[in-house]
Amino acid sequence: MIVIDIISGILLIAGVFFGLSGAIGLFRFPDFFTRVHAASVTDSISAILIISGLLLQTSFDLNTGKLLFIMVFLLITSPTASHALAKSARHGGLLTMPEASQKSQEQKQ
Amino acid sequence: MAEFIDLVLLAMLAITALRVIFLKDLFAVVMLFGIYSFLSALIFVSLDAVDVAFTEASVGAGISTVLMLGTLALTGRKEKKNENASILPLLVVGVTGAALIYGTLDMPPFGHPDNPIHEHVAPRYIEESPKEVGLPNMVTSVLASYRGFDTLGETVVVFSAMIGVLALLGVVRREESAPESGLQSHRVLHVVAKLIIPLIILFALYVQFHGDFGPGGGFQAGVIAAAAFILYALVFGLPMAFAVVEPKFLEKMAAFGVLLYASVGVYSMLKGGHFLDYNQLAADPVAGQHYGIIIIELGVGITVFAVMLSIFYAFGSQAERSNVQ
Amino acid sequence: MNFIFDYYNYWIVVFLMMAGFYIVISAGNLVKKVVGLSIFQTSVFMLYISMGKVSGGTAPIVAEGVTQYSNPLPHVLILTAIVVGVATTAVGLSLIVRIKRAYGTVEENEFEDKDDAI
Amino acid sequence: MTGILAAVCVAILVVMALALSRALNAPTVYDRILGVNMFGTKTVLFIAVVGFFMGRPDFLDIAIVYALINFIGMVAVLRFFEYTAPIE
Repeated sequence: MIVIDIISGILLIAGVFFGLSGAIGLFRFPDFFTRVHAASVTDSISAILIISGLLLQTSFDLNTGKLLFIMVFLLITSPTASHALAKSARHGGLLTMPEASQKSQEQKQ
Repeated sequence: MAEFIDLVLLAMLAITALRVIFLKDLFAVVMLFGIYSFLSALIFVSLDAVDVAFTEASVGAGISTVLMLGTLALTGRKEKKNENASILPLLVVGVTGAALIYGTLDMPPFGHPDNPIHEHVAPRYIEESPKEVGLPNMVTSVLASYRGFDTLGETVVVFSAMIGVLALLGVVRREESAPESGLQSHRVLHVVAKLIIPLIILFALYVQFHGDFGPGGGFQAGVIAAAAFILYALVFGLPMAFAVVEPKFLEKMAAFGVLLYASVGVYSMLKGGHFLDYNQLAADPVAGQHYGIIIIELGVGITVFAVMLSIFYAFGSQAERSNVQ
Repeated sequence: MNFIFDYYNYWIVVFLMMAGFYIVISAGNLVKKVVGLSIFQTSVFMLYISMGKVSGGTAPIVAEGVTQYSNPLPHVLILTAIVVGVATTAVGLSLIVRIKRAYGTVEENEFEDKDDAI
Repeated sequence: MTGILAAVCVAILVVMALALSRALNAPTVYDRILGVNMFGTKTVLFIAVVGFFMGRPDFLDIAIVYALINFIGMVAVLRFFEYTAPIE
């Protein structure tokens, strides 16, 4: 029993660590596309880790099913949302940092 | 710990509300309003109101945000600079706020078990409803059985809101195969939407029929089912959604839900009881309560589903029309 | 300190109510007014739910080994109020769409001017 | 175990606060949406963890609703951008 508690504790803390690093990345990365990268990748891994940490706490009843449902749902929708957002940012004319600096250099010349 | 979570969430809520005041970009205002609804639902969870949180998350954050975005697509995103003096409103708000704060000092302290609100009818609901109605979820028993007449009124209000929106806007139908309808270029979204729409409908059915035992019920299930179809309409375009569920069919469905609810009341009168007296529906009163609650929750769910979806249709078809012009 | 915890919820509710009220009376844009109304509305919901909370209680769904439940009555009132609230918000927004179509603007002072011109 | 769950709750609250502050003050409109999206997913996890922490984990339904509405909200926002060219 105690082993399961330790494993689930480790999983939870690792998940939270990734979540925090993603949130910091949201502020520290230089342009929008790198920020999407930081947020979406860490979102998925922290969801996996935290929910599997909680899964070990259940006793295989309805709650286990619900947690699995949440995990599957987040794993499908969260990357999709990030992808679609980045795509529509690209279509909306947002440039990556190298492109933006190149463009400003061309304007100077 | 519970108090701490409550404190932090309320502080976040206050900051969000404050930011909404000063933003001029209406799109950002609507996004922050979505966050505001999510946060208030979280506070409802921490204050033990799980059913309310369920409703607020699905209705407030989901449907309201979608409808406000639909309105913004028609009216433009920027708020113009306002020349009105802002001193007078600030003064009015300050005086009213001070009066209300002064009023709260006379209120009973937060969370105390002996507060007047917990003394009259509430203990009876808490102690007797599991025996009289036989459902673990007291909110459902009070909503559908003790206050069933009130809920019938609410359902009628929701129904008449649909009539109001349809009278004001109406659902505009366009010719088939509109070129720019739906998110055509987002292939990934198409695949994912096809994957998760059945899951959402399954979940809506679960909420509908599990609402007697856990959080949920007709109102929430109707909104979630409508959200599944709204997702379909957003991704594949309104003409495709019209092919799945006709706007005319929805109007009939909304009326059917209200009538189903009312007919349970009339039936119980025919059986010799009062209006909405479920004890008459079966030989055993508790079984009668069960039948009554399942049927009226179904009526509520059907009405709310039809109303929410046709309101969305009305706004969505307006937006598509303005896009063509 | 205890005094603050006793009334903290109510004070935040009053603050939110006043924030919504301020938006309603000061904003010129009708959509923003509707957002303000919704904020006001949510603060009222929160007042009711705060009153229904019992310290040490839990959600009013019967579970084994639980004796203290929070008050279910405010929950019922607010649950229906939320759905009715969004229905009325939808009617308000559709009125705004009609105003935009009739006057070409949703700024309060602009369409009032046009009203005078007619 | 309760201690770890409490710590995880607090840490997720911190992440939520960071995402919220990004949504409140964003350099571009897309960053705002990104903040809102992150706030939504972290809220789902928060409800799940709080459910276990409070000892009544049967309220995971609310977390499911959050995940679902968050996605639909994102799709609605993208659809909105098809109509109006984003500014800022």
